[in-house]
Amino acid sequence: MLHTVNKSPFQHTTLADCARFLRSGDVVLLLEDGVLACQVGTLHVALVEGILQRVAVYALGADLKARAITELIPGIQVTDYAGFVSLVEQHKVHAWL
Amino acid sequence: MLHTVNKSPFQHTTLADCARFLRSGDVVLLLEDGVLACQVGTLHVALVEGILQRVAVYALGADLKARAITELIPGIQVTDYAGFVSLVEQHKVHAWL
Amino acid sequence: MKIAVCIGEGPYNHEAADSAYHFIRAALDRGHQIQGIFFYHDGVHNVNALMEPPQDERHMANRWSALGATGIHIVACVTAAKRRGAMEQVAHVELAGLGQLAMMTIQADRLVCFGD
Amino acid sequence: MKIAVCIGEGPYNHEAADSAYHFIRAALDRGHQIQGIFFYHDGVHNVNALMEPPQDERHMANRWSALGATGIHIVACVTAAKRRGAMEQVAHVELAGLGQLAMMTIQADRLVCFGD
Amino acid sequence: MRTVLTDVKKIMCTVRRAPHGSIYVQEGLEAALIVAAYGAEVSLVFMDDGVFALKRGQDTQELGTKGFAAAYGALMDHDIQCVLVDRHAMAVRGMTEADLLSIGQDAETGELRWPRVVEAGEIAALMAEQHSILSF
Amino acid sequence: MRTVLTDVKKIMCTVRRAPHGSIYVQEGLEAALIVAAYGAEVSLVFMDDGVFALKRGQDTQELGTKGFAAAYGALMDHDIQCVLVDRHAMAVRGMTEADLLSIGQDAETGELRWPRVVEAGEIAALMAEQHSILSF
Repeated sequence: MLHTVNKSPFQHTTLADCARFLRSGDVVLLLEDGVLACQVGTLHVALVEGILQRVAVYALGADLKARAITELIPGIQVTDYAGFVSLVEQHKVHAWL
Repeated sequence: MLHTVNKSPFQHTTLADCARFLRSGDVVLLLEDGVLACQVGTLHVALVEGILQRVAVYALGADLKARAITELIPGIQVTDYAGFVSLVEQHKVHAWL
Repeated sequence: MKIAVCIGEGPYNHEAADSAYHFIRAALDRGHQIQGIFFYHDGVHNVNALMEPPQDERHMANRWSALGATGIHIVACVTAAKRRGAMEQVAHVELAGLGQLAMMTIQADRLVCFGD
Repeated sequence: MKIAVCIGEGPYNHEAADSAYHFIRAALDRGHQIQGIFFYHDGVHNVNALMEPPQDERHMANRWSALGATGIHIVACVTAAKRRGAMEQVAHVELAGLGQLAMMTIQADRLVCFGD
Repeated sequence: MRTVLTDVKKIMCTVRRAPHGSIYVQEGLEAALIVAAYGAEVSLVFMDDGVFALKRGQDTQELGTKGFAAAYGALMDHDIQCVLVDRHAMAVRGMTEADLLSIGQDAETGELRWPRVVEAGEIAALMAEQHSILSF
Repeated sequence: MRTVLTDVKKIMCTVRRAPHGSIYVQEGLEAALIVAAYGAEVSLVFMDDGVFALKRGQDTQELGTKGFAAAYGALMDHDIQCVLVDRHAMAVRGMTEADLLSIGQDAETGELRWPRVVEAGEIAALMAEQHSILSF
């Protein structure tokens, strides 16, 4: 399952909510304001690191650039819209809107 | 200052964010999904009780009824739109949208 | 007291416009003057003349128009409305610039914002 | 692969419609078939023919119309659109019922939802 | 309205937003009913603030809005049997099973039907079996 | 455009949303500039996810959106001197003062101007002095 998360973890619980439903082999894609979770040194690093220990985490590069998020928590993989499509080829999708 | 909060505390940090800016004599009005914070026995009772120790907290009755929130944390005052207007007469307003 | 109201979300999708409407009605009932109502962001959809909600639902645009008919100054932000295609307003609503929001805010005793 | 896309938020106000557009373009570039694009909730504002964004900004409705011109089936939910007054669609976009969302979802290999 | 398909697709609809503050729950239920009418096997899952949509006694009369109680009444007519609610989400929101509203009556026995309270793991496992998932 | 008023009103604009995911920051800045042009004494306060709007190096080219950098350039022209950012909000988001972008140049000295990082208490005290507050 591909889980898409598009909300900031600082004002929404979406990423934490999603984390409760992850299974082995699942993938999380952070996009839009969801990429704010990638930043190092924040309040929610432990949440993100916990997710990284269980599943692969991707973030959309275009959204990272728009928000000037350049120092990413190690292990997060930056991708583009083509990479997003590739993830959709491999997985069914649940959008955590 | 009258602080209006219209977001659920379970998926948004709005109420907690607002709490950092409260001053003596301020008032919090919970409306729309914000009234979900009134429910007893939830994860965020301590947050609400902490706010109640510092300022007066009101909740809109119409929004409580729509959401079937009937068991309220003690100290929260139920009001109506006329009461909302009355609070606006007494205070400047900041909406925590 | 002179009260200005700014509404930043569209009708039906969010409750914000309903809350604003009930608040304004209550303020009028208590004898206050509504300095103006300004629709910004997706709020501009509130006064769209083309909406046709189901017959058993409230008609948001007609509500605003009826308030406007009583002489309350109701403005939708022209820039926000153009961007979003909300270009046909119900009667008694003006399409104008952000200067109207500035004037309302400065002239009113209170500003109350509603939104998502 | 056949991919259906559901978009639940309006243009400009939220990034969701931009994300969906970029995703669809990338899917086409990779040789996939877009089974259909369905606009629901405030998403119906995306294909509003009346929008006039500033000249130096992207024109969301024209983007969707251009995709529709290539033969992609694009539908705005008629019930959601009536409620919100989004009743004038750009070319190559159909106004239809939720059955279209059901059909797209059932017939596609994948459904991807975008929204707020 | 029901179309018979040889290959019945499993479609899940997840409801994560609070009711009444926005229209997503109402329009989401409308969509779920139609998807079922087109022959999909629909499961309806209430998670996070979506669980409030299943709270008994909601009364929107004072708000002047219509609410969506009618949609629940139509679930059984559309053969939507699988209505799940996340146990953890209810617990942190101070909701118990006694707070849940009924989602209609069994067409044959007339018995009241209720949402089934389940763990996150069961929902995640069911997600993995779906053809597609709609988010509301 | 500037209107001289005998009684200058203090108007605060608070920015609490993240940039780019929604248009609130951009349209909020546009509104703040106009309110200042009408002669109000405008303060602009970045709180919560709003602090990301002040991060240096934002580049929306790949998104294909215009961004709002131009609005910052106009702040000084509109005499918006008071641009505050909440220290706690920055800290929990991994932002330091070195991450902040400049909000223009002083018209006389040509020196770069920066947002002022302050505690919640100072913002709350300033809120209490305002004629009105616009939320974006």
